[in-house]
Amino acid sequence: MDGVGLEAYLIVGAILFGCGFACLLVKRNAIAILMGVELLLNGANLNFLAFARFTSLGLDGQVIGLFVIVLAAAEAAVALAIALNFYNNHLSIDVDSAKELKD
Amino acid sequence: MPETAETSHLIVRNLLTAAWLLPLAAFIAQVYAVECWSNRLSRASGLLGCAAIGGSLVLSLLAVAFFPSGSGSAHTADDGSNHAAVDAEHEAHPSATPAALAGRYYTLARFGDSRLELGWYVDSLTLVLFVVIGLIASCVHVFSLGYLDDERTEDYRDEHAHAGDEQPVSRAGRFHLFFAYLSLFCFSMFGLVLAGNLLQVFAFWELVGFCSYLLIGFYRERPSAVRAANKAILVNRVGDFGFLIGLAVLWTSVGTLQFATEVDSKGVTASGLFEQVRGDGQLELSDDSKSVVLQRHLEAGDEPAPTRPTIAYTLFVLAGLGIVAGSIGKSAQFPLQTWLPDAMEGPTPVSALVHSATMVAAGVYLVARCYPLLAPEVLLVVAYVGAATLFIGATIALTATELKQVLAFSTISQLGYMMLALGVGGWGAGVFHLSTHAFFKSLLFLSAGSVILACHHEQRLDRLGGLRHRLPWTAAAMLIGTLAVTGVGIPNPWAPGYSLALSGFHSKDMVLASALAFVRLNPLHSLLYLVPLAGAGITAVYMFRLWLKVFVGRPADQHVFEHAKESPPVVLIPLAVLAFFSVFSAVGGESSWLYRGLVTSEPAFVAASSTSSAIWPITHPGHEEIHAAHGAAGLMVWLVAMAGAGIAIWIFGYQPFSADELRATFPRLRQFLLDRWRFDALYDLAVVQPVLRISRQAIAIDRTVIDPLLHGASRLLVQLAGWGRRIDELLVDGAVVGIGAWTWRSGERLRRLQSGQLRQYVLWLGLSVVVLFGVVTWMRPG
Amino acid sequence: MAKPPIKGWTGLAPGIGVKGRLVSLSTVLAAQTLYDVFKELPVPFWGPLGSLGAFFAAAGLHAALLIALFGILPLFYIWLERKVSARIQDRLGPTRVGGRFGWLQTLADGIKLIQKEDLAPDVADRWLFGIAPFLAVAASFTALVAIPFADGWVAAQSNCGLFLVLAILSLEVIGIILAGYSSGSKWALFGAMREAAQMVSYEIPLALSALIPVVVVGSLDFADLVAAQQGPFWNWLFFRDPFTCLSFFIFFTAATASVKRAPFDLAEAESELVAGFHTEYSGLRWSFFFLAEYASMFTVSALAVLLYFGGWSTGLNLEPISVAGTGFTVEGYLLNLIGCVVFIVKACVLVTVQMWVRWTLPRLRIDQVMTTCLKYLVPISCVLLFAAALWPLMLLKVLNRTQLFPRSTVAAVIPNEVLTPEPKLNVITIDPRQLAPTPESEGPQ
Amino acid sequence: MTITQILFGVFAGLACVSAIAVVLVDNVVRMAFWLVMALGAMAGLFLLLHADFLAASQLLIYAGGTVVILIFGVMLTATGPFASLKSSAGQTVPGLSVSGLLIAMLVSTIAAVPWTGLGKAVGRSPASLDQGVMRQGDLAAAMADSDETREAVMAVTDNWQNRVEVGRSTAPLGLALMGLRPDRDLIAGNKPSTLSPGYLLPFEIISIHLLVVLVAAGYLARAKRPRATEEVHIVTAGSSVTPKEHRIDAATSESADG
Repeated sequence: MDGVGLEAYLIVGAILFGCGFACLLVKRNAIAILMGVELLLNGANLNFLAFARFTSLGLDGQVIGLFVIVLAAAEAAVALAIALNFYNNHLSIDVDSAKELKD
Repeated sequence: MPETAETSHLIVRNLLTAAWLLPLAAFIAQVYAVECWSNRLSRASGLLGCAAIGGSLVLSLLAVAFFPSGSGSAHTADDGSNHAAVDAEHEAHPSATPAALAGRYYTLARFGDSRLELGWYVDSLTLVLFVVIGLIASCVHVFSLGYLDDERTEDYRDEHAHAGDEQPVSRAGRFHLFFAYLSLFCFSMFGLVLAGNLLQVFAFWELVGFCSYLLIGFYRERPSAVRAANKAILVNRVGDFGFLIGLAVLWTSVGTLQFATEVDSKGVTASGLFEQVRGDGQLELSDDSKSVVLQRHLEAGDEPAPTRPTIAYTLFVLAGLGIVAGSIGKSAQFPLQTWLPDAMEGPTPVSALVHSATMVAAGVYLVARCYPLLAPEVLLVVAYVGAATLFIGATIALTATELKQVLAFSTISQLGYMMLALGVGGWGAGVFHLSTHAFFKSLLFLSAGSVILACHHEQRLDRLGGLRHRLPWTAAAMLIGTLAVTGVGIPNPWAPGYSLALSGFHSKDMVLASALAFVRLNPLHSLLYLVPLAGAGITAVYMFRLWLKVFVGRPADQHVFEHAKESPPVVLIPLAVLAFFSVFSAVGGESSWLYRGLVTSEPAFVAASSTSSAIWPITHPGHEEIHAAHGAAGLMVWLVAMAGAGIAIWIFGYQPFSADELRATFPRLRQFLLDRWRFDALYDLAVVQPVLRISRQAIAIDRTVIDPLLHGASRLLVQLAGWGRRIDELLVDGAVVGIGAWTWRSGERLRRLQSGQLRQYVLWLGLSVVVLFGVVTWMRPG
Repeated sequence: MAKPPIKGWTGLAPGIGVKGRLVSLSTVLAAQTLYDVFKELPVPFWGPLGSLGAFFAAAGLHAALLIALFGILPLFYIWLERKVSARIQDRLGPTRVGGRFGWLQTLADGIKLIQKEDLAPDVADRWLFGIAPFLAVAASFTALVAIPFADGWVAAQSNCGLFLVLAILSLEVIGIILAGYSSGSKWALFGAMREAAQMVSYEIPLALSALIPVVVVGSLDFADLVAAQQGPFWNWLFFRDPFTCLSFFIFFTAATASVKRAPFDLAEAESELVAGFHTEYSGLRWSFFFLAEYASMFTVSALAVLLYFGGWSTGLNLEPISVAGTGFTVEGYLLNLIGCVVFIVKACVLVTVQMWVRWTLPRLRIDQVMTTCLKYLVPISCVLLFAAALWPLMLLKVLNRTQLFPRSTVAAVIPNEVLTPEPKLNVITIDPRQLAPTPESEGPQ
Repeated sequence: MTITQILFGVFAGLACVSAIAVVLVDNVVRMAFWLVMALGAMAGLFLLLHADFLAASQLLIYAGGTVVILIFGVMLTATGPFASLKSSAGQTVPGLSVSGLLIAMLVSTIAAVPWTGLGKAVGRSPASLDQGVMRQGDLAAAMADSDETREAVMAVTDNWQNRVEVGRSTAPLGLALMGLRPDRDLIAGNKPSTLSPGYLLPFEIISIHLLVVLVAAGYLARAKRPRATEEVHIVTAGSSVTPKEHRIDAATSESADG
């Protein structure tokens, strides 16, 4: 149509998703992991919008995309609060130090 | 005087109810209040008991005053003013039920039409007994204040009871307890007399029995007292068993135990026992003479049912026999007389009140009360039982060696007279003798008590003697009692009622007259006249023997004699009162107020001579026949009694033979009598030994059969449990433990995966997704 | 070459077919965007790029115009601020450089700053330290892209322009935080944190109060907002009803705070924090922050004008400015030109008010700043929003119309169905211009 | 090569490069910077996808709000200046390889699916879509010619469905959130007897959810000091009271008390 098809957007979304996932795996800082989650959500969100644009999903895709953004904001707020609590208790933001439940 | 019948009715009821309940209140107060608030040295309990029974007496007398004299509620008061026309008066009562007031306090239970009630039944018999019981009980209470004075201590030494080391038992005094028992007994006795139905009678019957048990066993440290109490209660059970059977038969067949016909506020009538059985006076037999037709009361306008309810004649006889069996037990009649002599283990006032005057008379009272329910055959049995009893009791009394024993057998004998009188149709004679006997026998017992008190509980006849110098008042009182029981007097054969004589003469005279009249009508049963006649003589012998041995002659034991001294006034005053009544209560014989009052309660059918029987033809004398025989009978019995008295005075007063010679005269007979006709041995052999043998065998069976069986079963169970345990341990536990251990090991292995590294988990997640995707792709068809 | 027409983002990607015809004046006048004009130029002006060349040329021209504005406005404002502050302090202000009013003073300052050495502390994160001022500048510059200066004269037309501008403005804070953080200085960090907290907080009353005109007009599109205020000046939303009037003050207060102007300039409170987040900066990078600040001042003032003061409308009820779909005329262009000037003048007046406030009121404490926002502005703006929504309903009940003063003049131009709400959407007033696909970006000429 | 392709290239490239940079950079603040870049580029992609309202939302909420909060978090939890936590190679290499495998998996899947067949065939026929598109093209051509054609085209495009198609989705989006589906129910000439369900309920739920979450976040993150009950400062997404200032407040109030 425009010369840019659905696949292109999906691939970008996949790359963002993969990068977000990589953040989860690689980062030790809890806040960095949060950033990875944001990337994950954005990758998924891009897929919603791409399908909204190119398939019959239409307005529904945009509404869901909006909800995802809002929920991501809420998630970020709570997760950050948890991270701060974590920091208060451990004096560290390293998620690898969260091992109390192991033993 | 009350204006209306209903008012007097109510007043009498309330007075008697109060008289009945006063001793109960006293009992409760004595048991709880006195026990809690007073000490053992206090006389409060006794005074309270005296006050209560005195109050009861006064209330009873008031009730007599208010009772519509000589008639039921249907009659006007002018009947009471007639002193002479005894017979005519009775003929004026066509109803089978005597003049009586009845009612109920409340209903205990209701089964369909049948009801169990707490009721009351008052006729002149009730009233007389209330007065007699109240009077005697008052005297006994007062007497007891003196007699049991030594119980008011914290440390009572009982010389007759021994602990293991031959030392006298030392215990706290039981003054208050004695009076509590007495009060309870008085309450029970009043209730028994007042009861409105047979079940209530039975309840109080058992209650007096229980009181008797308590009082016989008052000295419970003494093994003999305990034995006597047990014997009394057990022997009474035999009679009570019969009584219960009788009750059951009546309840089943007649459907009520109520004495009186009852009309409630709606006008509905519930026929009582007497009306149902006797109807218009005589038993109405069915056509085949095999059953008695019951006279149910009919509602106004009701048609008589085509088939009226009946009771089989044999059942009717059985019911009567059951009631009589109860009487035999309670009144110590042949063959259950053996408990009464042993009951003398109780304190002497108890013997005076319970075991001579009142409780043992309850059997006679029951027969008298249930007279309409007794078939002629049953009455015959009663008569023979009475005859046998009076003879056995009199003969044993001849050889009895202890003061109270003599009196006990005398009581048995006199009760036999009463039964005999009832059995031969002399209803009035029986209850008349019951009343007079109550006075003089309690007088005798209290005199004996006075002697015992004076002689420090020495009551063996061969240890006493010559005490009239020491105890003149007691001796006089006892002499009056002896004269009364022997029936001494100056007879007037033409008008026997106006003889110059003591009470015993009049009543025994009546009994003998009834017996003579009966024998005249039924010559087959001549024995029923001869035996009591002989008994009268024997009575005179043993009673004078007793008096002479105690109060005349040389003192057998100088020590006892020296220490004996006249009892205090508190003991002597009751003696005086009772002596007065013993002398004067029956003045006038048939015309005396006592007799005339009593016969107003007599069932109507007794008044006329009647011949009725389904099995044996028996003719009962009416008043006329008895009256006709009165003169002859009185003269005969006077002669016999005088002869007996003379023999006794000759033998024991002038003592022509020594005691050893006397003993050697009829050794076997004497031993037979000393063994009390070997009834105890017989019972021991017939009942006690078999029971013991069966018990031993039961024990043996228990030990040899049942115990091994149980042990074997338990051992088997233990074995089985052992196997079960092994299975449990091997299979079940093994499985459970094995699963647990496997889970543990698996958990330990899986635990290594649980690194706690969140990011590692995410790594596994992603890897799993990729691997799964690869697998799915590889497996994708096409 | 017939390419499929470009749908979509209408500002930057005008969809059009190509026809090789000479460009007549009427064509130029009828064109919606610069792109339309460039595309029609006969010469292979764009060479092998074709229409793509035309696109880049048009976009470049837009950008150049905006950058010029972005550069010139701060120069003017900094001079103006000096003058205003001097007048308020009873001084003369700059008088030496550049003639009579010292109008070259700012330029001289700029030249001085360019010459200065670009310093960075040793402990600084140099990469972020270097990039942070550009972020701030980029944010505040980008916000201008969606601001219309006259009817259709907008670099990027969007139907949620207001929202877009607010969103882009909020990005500026990132640059400031990064600057403060990467400086490695506690003063800078404190300042950055304060600034971040302040900006994020004040965005709430800002957006809430900006929502009130949006609710009244029923559109986020600036064109609609201004069209609703056409006519005599009492059509301006500021005068329209009491709640929009009050909401302007909330909006302006919050806007002042969000561009960290006094009395909310806690981020660079000299008495406490030396110079706040730009303590460690010098030279050109330092001046970038001020460029961004003054550009933002203009942006929020322009927003206020667009929302409350009729945008480019003169308020004199002149011949209504030509609307899309009614034809393009020379007078229309002239009126647009006048409107552009009117718009900038209005914005400058508001900027002057900001300066006036700055030099009049003392600085608040940080807790007072937060209290003002969270305890006063937010609740007040909520209440105003609610009341503004109820106001037309109340008027409808009382006066049987939805506004205090009837819009007699504009009603002649705007088709009837606009004023009478669509039956299915009786809450929202819909402008037909929204329905038309035509209005494209039209840069300032 | 069209403008759209160029713009897509720019935005997609920026997004991907920034996302990869987020993964590779160790410093958290630089990560935040790259995240802003990635999210901003995503906003551009949203614009290209005709979702301008979402693009603005993305900028406002993500780039302007969430990232600021994240940077707050970084600063509140930093143990030293520019501190960074490095993962060991044993963690990095598997992580990156698994992520790479994931991307490869996703991309291969995307490539394997014949998306053209999907098109808009499910909902509306591609023919009608193309028709609409062609009309838009005609529109531009017709503009120069005559007013009548323009009017006709306007009438065609004056329906809500096309508004979504051409990227004016703000008002439809708002209506959908208010419970009305303009793209389905407000098509010209279409008189549906029943209305399609909108998103009013999810909208309300998500509003409540957001409120609850923010209150909870404030509760979780509040400073835990003994005297905290006296002055509860809720740190929400919009709040700017930092714990440091909390401490200052507390210290001053305590000293004032003493």
